[in-house]
Amino acid sequence: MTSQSVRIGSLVLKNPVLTASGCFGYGLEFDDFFDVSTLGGICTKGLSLKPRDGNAPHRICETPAGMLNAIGLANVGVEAFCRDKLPILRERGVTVVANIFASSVDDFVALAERLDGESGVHAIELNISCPNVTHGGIEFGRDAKMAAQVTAAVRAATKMPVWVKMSPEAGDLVGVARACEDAGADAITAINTIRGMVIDVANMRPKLANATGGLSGPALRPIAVRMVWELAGAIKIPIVGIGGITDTRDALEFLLAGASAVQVGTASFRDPCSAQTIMHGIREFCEERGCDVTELIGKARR
Amino acid sequence: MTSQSVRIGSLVLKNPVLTASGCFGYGLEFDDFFDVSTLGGICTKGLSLKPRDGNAPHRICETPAGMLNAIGLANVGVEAFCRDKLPILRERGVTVVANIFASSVDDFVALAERLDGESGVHAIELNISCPNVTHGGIEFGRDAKMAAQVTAAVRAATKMPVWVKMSPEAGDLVGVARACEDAGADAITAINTIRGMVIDVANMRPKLANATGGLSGPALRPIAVRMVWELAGAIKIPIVGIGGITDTRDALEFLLAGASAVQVGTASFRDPCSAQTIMHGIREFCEERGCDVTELIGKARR
Amino acid sequence: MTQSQVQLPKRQLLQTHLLRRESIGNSYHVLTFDAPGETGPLPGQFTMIRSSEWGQAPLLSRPMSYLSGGPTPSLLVKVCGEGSARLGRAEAGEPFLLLGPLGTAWRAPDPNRRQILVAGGVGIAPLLFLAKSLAGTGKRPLLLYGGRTNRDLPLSDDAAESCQVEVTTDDGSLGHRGRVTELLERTLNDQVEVYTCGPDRMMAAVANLCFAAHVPCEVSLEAPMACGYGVCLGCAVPAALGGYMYACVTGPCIEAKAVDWERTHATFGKPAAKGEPT
Amino acid sequence: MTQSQVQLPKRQLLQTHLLRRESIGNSYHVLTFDAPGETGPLPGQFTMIRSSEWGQAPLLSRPMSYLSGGPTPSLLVKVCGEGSARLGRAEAGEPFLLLGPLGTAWRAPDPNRRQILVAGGVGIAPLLFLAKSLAGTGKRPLLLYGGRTNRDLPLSDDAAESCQVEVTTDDGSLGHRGRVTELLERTLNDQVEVYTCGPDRMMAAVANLCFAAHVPCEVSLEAPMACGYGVCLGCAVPAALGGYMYACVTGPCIEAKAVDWERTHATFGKPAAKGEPT
Ligand SMILES: Cc1cc2nc3c(=O)[nH]c(=O)nc-3n(C[C@H](O)[C@H](O)[C@H](O)COP(=O)(O)OP(=O)(O)OC[C@H]3O[C@@H](n4cnc5c(N)ncnc54)[C@H](O)[C@@H]3O)c2cc1C
Ligand SMILES: Cc1cc2nc3c(=O)[nH]c(=O)nc-3n(C[C@H](O)[C@H](O)[C@H](O)COP(=O)(O)OP(=O)(O)OC[C@H]3O[C@@H](n4cnc5c(N)ncnc54)[C@H](O)[C@@H]3O)c2cc1C
Ligand SMILES: Cc1cc2nc3c(=O)[nH]c(=O)nc-3n(C[C@H](O)[C@H](O)[C@H](O)COP(=O)(O)O)c2cc1C
Ligand SMILES: Cc1cc2nc3c(=O)[nH]c(=O)nc-3n(C[C@H](O)[C@H](O)[C@H](O)COP(=O)(O)O)c2cc1C
Ligand code: FES
Ligand code: FES
Repeated sequence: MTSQSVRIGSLVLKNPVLTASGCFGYGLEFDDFFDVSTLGGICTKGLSLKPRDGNAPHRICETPAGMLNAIGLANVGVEAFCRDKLPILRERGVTVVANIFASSVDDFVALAERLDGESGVHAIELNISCPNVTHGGIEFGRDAKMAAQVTAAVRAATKMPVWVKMSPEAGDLVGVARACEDAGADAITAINTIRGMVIDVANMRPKLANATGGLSGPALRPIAVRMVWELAGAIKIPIVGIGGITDTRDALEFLLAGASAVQVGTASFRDPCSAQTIMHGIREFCEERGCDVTELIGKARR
Repeated sequence: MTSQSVRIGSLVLKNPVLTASGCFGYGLEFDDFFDVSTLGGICTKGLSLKPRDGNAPHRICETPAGMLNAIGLANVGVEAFCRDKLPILRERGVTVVANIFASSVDDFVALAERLDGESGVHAIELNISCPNVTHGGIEFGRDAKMAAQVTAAVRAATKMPVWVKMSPEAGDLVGVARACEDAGADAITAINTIRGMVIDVANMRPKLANATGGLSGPALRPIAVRMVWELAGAIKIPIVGIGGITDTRDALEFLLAGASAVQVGTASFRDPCSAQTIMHGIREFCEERGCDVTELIGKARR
Repeated sequence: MTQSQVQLPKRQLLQTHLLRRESIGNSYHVLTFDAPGETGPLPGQFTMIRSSEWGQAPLLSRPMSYLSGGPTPSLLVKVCGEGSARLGRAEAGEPFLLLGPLGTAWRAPDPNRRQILVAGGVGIAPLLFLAKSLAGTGKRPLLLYGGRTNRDLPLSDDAAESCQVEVTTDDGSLGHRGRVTELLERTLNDQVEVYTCGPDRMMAAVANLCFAAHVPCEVSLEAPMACGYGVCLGCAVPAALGGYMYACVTGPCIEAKAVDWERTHATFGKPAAKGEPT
Repeated sequence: MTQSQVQLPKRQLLQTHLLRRESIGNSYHVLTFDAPGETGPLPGQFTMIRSSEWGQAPLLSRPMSYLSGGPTPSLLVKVCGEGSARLGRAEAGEPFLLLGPLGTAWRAPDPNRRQILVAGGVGIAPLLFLAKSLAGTGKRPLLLYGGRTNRDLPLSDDAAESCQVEVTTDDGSLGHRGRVTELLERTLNDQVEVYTCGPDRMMAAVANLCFAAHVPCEVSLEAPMACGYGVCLGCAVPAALGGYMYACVTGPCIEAKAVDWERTHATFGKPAAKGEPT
């Protein structure tokens, strides 16, 4: 018997596989497919204080082995989430990481305080790296000082574990992560998307109404693995790896590079059961080797 | 008849298609395939003062729609280039952009001075963005001040046009490019590779001996197009676009985004004639529309 | 009867293989799959389809309306890009993944009205499925079918079995020369209802005629889709009530009135935003 | 005769299609292509192959030694990853791009010696090509052919036509149980010369035996390749004289002495560098 549970700060996950924010809705769209409570956890679509409509279409387009999205953080808002979605998730025993987004430190704090009272939320993930909004996205995540400020403020506002999601566009990724660690973050999620653009050559305009969108999917994976590898050599708090994971082998790359858990994003689009399949795959890999999953973490570094 | 010639500072190119540094050798390996003097130009493998052996193998590995390389700037050195390669290129009438690399400002200057006397070199491209060497690579390209310092020093040392090749890992790409523009650069080449990593899950080690390598190929293209788009909105000197171009449509994306010329890199590996095919393709596109190629530059922005 | 009252079949990711592919001209193909014991799709629903052999590029599945359901469901594919080109050269036996049935079905036809189906090109697929399901009820809808040329009217012969067919082409190479809306205008009255699928601008024009004539009109939305089941929020379509609805879950089949056609044109048709990312 | 004296055929990117694919067991396939009027490859040369249908992933062509040349050249493919798996399911008619012939050919055999060919698994391909070209000269080389099991010895029957074949397997399921080098040791004398292709460690062991016995030894290098024609500098192999040589242009066929086998193991065999990028 191998143990699959991993510890992210004070939070113990059943297994190291979560689903990524923005790629799994609110976890309630999967009833036809599988029982999401078996996963290590789910990250909600990014929640804001008020509901948001999101950007004008076209919002997505495909790229070689990847896709761009400029959803613009469309979401039901934290109130509707707590009222309509969370009770069902709680009842089902789903491990929920609330991904939150705001354009000011005060609003981040308000979101954290709002969620702090809610049982059923197991951790808060700060999206300080969204490339698709005018204010409060990527600028927090690019700058070590601002990232630390948001982290410290949220840290003070909640008893829950706080994960901070890195922007790969930070010039000094390690510096930003260290600043967040020092400011009290419990874990670092790496990475969010990198901004890209596709131009429709026939009509000579960008394909997305927003012009640019965040690149996700396998195209991004080597960059994400490298960043996790760098972070694992620089910080002590756990890393949650993410970026282009589509199968068990991909997920293992992140664990071996030093991530304590992984998130599956874009892959869920083409196969809603991706995360579950990967969860089983990692267990089998461990069983074949007679090891616990924690023994894999960072093993490529040793 | 459409005109295909484009102007990059004081240099007029026959057409907007060049081959990228490190992906076309010294331009002498293509005799079996096509006449490289028909191209807008070729960028040499990065030249250093002394010959370099490069990194230990494995140096390359494939990724989804891309590849990593950690060649480590293996090259014959500037002397052997001038002695053995350049005379042949000159005789054939090839437009040569000498890509140079050094680990100090002084060495960059020495390289520029060495090449300044050589007829047959039409421009110098400063590689201040190589991710695969310990000193003098990416650190110049990440920092606006250092980038400007190198540019100004080389500018003062040569009469030739100076192109500066951007690192996509610069946190403030536009800042770096502006600094280079102010320091006298004639053009900005964008972009070099982004560092990535692949882990061999079976033996639990990075696939490359150098651990990380630069990501190139179509996977990178949306990021490169976005960066060219951003630069085109921020600087006045011409931009040479590069990153994941495999066919005519891809090249047109860069021109429409604001590049005055493009470079074809990784695509040459699987088809040595890629650049030539793209050159013909762009001409046809212009002929169908009855326009000169210069009319396409930045058209998606207007 | 509103959409929410229809019990939709359970969605699943079906691992199957191609039974056969029939080409129609150069650009159209009917693909038939093996799906024994599956809950069949309803007319108007779609599937997200990928070949297991595609690897990582093309990355995403492609949305395709069902042309027929049952144990051997079929799709009508128009070749227009990388994914559809691969579908158009797939051979029998190739392994495929079909996520479906997805989205809303066509609103159940009103037994007291005659159904007018307005199709543009490959938009014929979900309408033909609807027509065939009507055949059992003894109904024979009118199909107004438009294309650019006579080569853009796949399955028009097939359609004649279940529908009264009238065809238009832009170049007059088959049927009436002109727009499908010109035919529609003459047939609208309070005894009919309209179902339409085709290019956005065609559907908008159809919807406008129906609004003016107070005729119920149902459209099938099209938008780029990454997931097809409501989680990526990529397939936004401007809603008449403000904000956006999602073509894959609120649609694809929906009352024309629910769509904000002006904003749809504004966003889909107009040159995209310029300048820096917003 | 040194390599530089051999006039190598002109390289080109051949657009062709698969004529047929024959499976050998589960993991090996012989692929035959149509190449009328081509300058044929010499034994030991290789091609960079891709299907035109691969799109952007797999991105690069795969290096494969020619198993035979002429107007219908063939390759022996072992399925081990994404690219070779696609080759292993390609159907006749599929369009392919073959860049070749690339690299150095085997050194011309010495008429005064007997040729011993030492093959490991799929390494048989360039050796069998060599053996067949020898057949015309009335020579019948000795082939020592090793594999893990009897399923890892493709074309061993075929080889018997042009060679005297002795087989070894790690598990004894066919021929001698043990290593191919055990057979080789007994046959080395000053009347023979050795050509070898297989896993690096096998070739190194073969080379060592030959050095000790002062027998000429020619190896076929393997390295990951992006271009195959000398411009990417990806295929570096440590050279005996220091620095690196490039498997695609200095090789693949080269004197064993030119290779620094110690550094080859040090870099290829050892766990990759740790810590931060250097
Ligand atoms: C609900 C629905 C039903 C559809 N039914 C059919 C059908 O029955 N038959 C048919 O031939 N086509 C149908 N389409 C359109 C079909 O999905 C696109 O033609 C197809 O995705 C194009 O893919 P491609 O790889 O060939 O083109 P590419 O341009 O290479 O595709 C690139 C990306 O853009 C997306 N895309 C491109 N065009 C469209 C489009 N028009 N609509 C949505 N996404 C697009 C693709 O899915 C892909 O992610 C339907 C679309 C929707 C939304
Ligand atoms: C000169 C030469 C001749 C060869 N001849 C043959 C032959 O006749 N028959 C045969 O079956 N194989 C041969 N190989 C090995 C063959 O190239 C690899 O098995 C093949 O590239 C694997 O590709 P893949 O996509 O299946 O594997 P993947 O692991 O998915 O490939 C990923 C990447 O790694 C590269 N790669 C993986 N394994 C190797 C390897 N062993 N050598 C070089 N590159 C590798 C691939 O080219 C690709 O770029 C030869 C290699 C070389 C260098
Ligand atoms: C359609 C879409 C929407 C996303 N929305 C969010 C979001 O709301 N909050 C967030 O932190 N990340 C969001 N992301 C980023 C993902 O969580 C993830 O970091 C990124 O997609 C890389 O992982 P992947 O390649 O596995 O998708 C979104 C990604 C996609 C593709
Ligand atoms: C194998 C390899 C070697 C390279 N060597 C150099 C180099 O010496 N100097 C340089 O400026 N860029 C070098 N590059 C970067 C390319 O010139 C180019 O910027 C990058 O590959 C992106 O373009 P592509 O996707 O078209 O390949 C190299 C790239 C590759 C793949
Ligand atoms: S396609 Fe993903 S929400 Fe509609
Ligand atoms: S494979 Fe490119 S130099 Fe050898």
